[in-house]
Amino acid sequence: MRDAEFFRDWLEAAAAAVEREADRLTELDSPIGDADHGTNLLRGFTAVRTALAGADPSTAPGALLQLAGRTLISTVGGASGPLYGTLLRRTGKELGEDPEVSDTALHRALEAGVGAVAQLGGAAPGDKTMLDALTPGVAALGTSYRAARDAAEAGALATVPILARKGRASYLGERSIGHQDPGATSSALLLTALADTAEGTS
Amino acid sequence: MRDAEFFRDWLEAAAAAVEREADRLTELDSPIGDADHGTNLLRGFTAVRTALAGADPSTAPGALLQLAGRTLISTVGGASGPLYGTLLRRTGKELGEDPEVSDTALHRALEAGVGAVAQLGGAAPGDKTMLDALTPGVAALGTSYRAARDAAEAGALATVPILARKGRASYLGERSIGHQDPGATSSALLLTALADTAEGTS
Amino acid sequence: MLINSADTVVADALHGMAAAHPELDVDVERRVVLRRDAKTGGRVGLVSGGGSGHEPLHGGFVGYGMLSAACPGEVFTSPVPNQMLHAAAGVDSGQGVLFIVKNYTGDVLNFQMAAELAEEDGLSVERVLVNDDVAVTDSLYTAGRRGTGATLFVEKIAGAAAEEGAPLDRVAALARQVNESSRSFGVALSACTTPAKGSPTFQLPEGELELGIGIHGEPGRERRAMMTAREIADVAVGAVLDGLAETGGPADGPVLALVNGMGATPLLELYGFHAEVARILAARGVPVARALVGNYVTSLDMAGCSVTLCRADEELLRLWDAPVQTPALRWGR
Amino acid sequence: MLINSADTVVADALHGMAAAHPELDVDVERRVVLRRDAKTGGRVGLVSGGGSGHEPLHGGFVGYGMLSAACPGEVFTSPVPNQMLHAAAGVDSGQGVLFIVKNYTGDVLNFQMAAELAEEDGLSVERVLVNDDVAVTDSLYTAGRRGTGATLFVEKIAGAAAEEGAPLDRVAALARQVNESSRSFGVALSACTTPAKGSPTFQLPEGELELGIGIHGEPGRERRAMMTAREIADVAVGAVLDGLAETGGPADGPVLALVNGMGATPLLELYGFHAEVARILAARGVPVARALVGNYVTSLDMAGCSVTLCRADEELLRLWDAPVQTPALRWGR
Ligand SMILES: Nc1ncnc2c1ncn2[C@@H]1O[C@H](COP(=O)(O)OP(=O)(O)O)[C@@H](O)[C@H]1O
Ligand SMILES: Nc1ncnc2c1ncn2[C@@H]1O[C@H](COP(=O)(O)OP(=O)(O)O)[C@@H](O)[C@H]1O
Ligand SMILES: [Mg+2]
Ligand SMILES: [Mg+2]
Ligand SMILES: [Mg+2]
Ligand SMILES: [Mg+2]
Repeated sequence: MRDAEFFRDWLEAAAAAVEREADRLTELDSPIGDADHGTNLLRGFTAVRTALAGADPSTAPGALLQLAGRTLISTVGGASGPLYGTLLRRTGKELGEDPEVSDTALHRALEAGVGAVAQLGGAAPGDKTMLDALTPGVAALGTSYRAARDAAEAGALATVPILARKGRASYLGERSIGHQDPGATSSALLLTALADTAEGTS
Repeated sequence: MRDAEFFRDWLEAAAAAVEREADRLTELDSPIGDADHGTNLLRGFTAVRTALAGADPSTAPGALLQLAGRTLISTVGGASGPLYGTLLRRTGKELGEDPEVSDTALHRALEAGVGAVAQLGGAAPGDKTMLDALTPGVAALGTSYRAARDAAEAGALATVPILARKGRASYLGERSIGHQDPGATSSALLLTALADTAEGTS
Repeated sequence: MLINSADTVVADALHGMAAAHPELDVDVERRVVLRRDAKTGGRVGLVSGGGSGHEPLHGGFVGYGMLSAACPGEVFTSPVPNQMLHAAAGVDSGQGVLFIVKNYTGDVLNFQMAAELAEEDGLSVERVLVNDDVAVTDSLYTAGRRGTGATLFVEKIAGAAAEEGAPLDRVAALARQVNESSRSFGVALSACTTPAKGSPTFQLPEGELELGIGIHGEPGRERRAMMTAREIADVAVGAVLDGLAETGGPADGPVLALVNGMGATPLLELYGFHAEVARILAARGVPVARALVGNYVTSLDMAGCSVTLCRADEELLRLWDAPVQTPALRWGR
Repeated sequence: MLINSADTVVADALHGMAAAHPELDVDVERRVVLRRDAKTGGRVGLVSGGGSGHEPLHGGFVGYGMLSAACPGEVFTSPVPNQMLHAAAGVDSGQGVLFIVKNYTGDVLNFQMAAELAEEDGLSVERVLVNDDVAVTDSLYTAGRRGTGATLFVEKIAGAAAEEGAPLDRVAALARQVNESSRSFGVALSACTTPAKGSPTFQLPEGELELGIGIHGEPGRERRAMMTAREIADVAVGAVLDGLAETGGPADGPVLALVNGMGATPLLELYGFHAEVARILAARGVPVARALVGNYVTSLDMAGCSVTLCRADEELLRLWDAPVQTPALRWGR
């Protein structure tokens, strides 16, 4: 079972990964975007850290994720703000108010979260978006956390040859080919943080 | 004695020199000016060529120089337009209506022309302007055309270490030191054209 | 860059707007620029916004006869829903609020969330999407045409209608009409540099240009060897007219023309470019009813320009000519 | 560059102005931009001009309440006397003509020749020199302070007086008062590129800036490592206030403030810079009566800015606020 501490650790690991990789994410967002993805997420996860620090220690996993999601929505902006915000909010809602949740419940909840992202953004895997890492990554949670991390990372890498159909990169048409999607890359960071946290504590 | 043909040849040689050296004059006008001296004179002397071609073949030396001067005034603009225009107009006026003029008369007329430039622009030799080539160059006409050319060229080179006190270069204060004045350089071209024309025909 | 730090550019600019425009209510904390009289007019409220870096869009268009409020996001990053909520609450006088949204995923999603929340708060909210950029094909395979220069036309004309007291559905319908009657095409002669990245967003060698660019520093659809102003105008106006042709409507009807600088192209060059645009339109038999030349929908320090044409009937022309008093667009009062 | 050729930039831009501004009489051949009603008003005629590349100065300031005519020279090259003569003849309605001349050797000499010729033609001509740039010491050892941002204040305020029907000597006296009450200081973050030269007029490495620059692409008095907006504002406002102190007048009187972009600096940054200027002036106890932020007296595609302050009494403020209707400055009608 995963308690609130686990979710705090995951979000902290995600924030640390974003901080470490922010410049790279912005760099990836330059040739096929508007060079702000790293700055956007850094601003958002910095605010998430503050929000979590201020949250009551008894806050349940679901509420923590919803708080993080709301914080992303109100600080990130851009496309990734509402999308990641929705991912965490919806996942949190699915988790309900239980003080501890099972890995299976988390897997189901994340599937609902990813579904909400797909619905909100209207994208599907293969469109060269964060879904290309999120969808296979969360699906592989059925196997293991490690498998989820590997699938997400593979999904991010696999965006390179794709012609973008959603987001800013789609404006470039053929010229979007050959570049890794920044959002898929950050999604892989989030699932890697989850897997690392799970492995470190299980 | 120098007839109208001589003056046409001189102005043509000057125009050819300006055409050849325009980029260099603009280049000299970059670090201590506004990067237009070559373009300015090229525009002016191209117009002078056209004006001379259209002038009655019987036009006397004095009238030719006045025509050239008026043409420079009405096509060059900037500081050099009125100054070179005045130089030629005043020199032309001094020459009067004689169909042929002596070297002495030309020397005197040019001295008056240079005086008019000094009066109009308020500059004196040593201020890092065209006068640094014109004044010694025209003075040396008392010796020979070759001496005039050498003195004008030496005068232009000698502007390098001078701190400018007139024209745009004066805005730079100490930073004007170390650069050759574009106007002094074009003045040396004009006197070189005169000397070459005189040597070629005498 | 003339900045204190990348983190503070937007707040610093809002402080400057507050100082320069006492007639506006600039809420630096909440990042909203409002008309001081937004709530007292009994008018439909017009709210727009988007990433910063496109100035004077949108904050420079707040005032009499145009926007009621603008929400500036971080540079090239759409604002967050809280900003639009605050703006909506600040301008609603019971007549409802129109959100004018440029068609970018981020702007669309954030304004959508804000609209949902505002409606939960009991406000009537309509949204209009601006998507005029013909460089992007509007298909299932893209995020759709981008919103660029037509935003100015939409904000001006909808603003004039709101000022006259038109109801929300009419203001929204006019805004949609303007958008559907407008098309744009942009060209970059250099990339731009965002404060956060600190280096050009893409590499464009001297002697080359990008055709079909957006306003966020993204590269265009195609790179070409440098062209003359005349050649560029041929491509841009041709693309815009082709795009307009697809919308139906009379091919020889009068247009509003915006020749817009991306930020670093001298006005001297923009006017020269406009001469070519006017020449081509004359040759094509398209009368230019009104022309606007200048830097209005910019992309930081990008060199380049865009052309926007809007087919304008009598009513749109009348509303275009109506008085406007904002920092960046002002006439008639 | 967005041009057809270096030779045609000025003519091309005038064609574009003619197309964009039917309310102006743009004589492309003679290179003069005139108010259509210049001769019918019975007003003093206001003529200015100078090298091109500073747009909207001067052509963008022709119209009701400001200039009667503008004479654009080649890029960074003062116009020739024929242009001013034609302008003077075109605007004189018997009340005389004021030449507003920025203090550069070329402008001074060409306007001087034109004035002499116009007077030979029987016109009354007055000249006022604008020399507000404190970066240049006004001594026998220089060509004197340059004319920069204050030109806008002089043209606006003299224009308002002329529009009201003030006689030539009064208009000229006001113009001189504005000039004497104004000082400016400029900073470059990049050099500019003239069409004829095609490469930057000087080399400014990334991470350095030039203090005390003019508006013709010339380097400044001093090169420094990059500074923050706040530090730059400290230097610029300090220099301007020191310069104003030398002119006498109350140190705490109200000022008109112009925070002017050199062409390529985004408006976002200019507003942020203005915040710093306003902060410093507040700290120094100098009330800013009116502020204008934007690209008004530019240097092609140079990045950077200048600050101009003008100590304004009640009368100058009234004339500043008077209606103006030109392509680049417009309010009150
Ligand atoms: N419709 C969409 N569905 C899912 N993900 C999207 C969509 N549009 C964009 N994204 C993701 O968002 C990322 C860009 O985020 P960011 O740079 O922060 O926002 P913006 O594009 O507004 O600048 C893209 O790399 C992509 O992965
Ligand atoms: N007051 C002056 N007296 C004499 N020559 C001058 C004066 N001012 C400038 N010059 C000359 O003019 C030259 C510059 O000419 P040009 O570049 O064509 O004009 P501008 O300075 O107006 O751009 C300078 O190099 C200098 O030799
Ligand atoms: Mg982005
Ligand atoms: Mg020069
Ligand atoms: Mg963005
Ligand atoms: Mg010049």
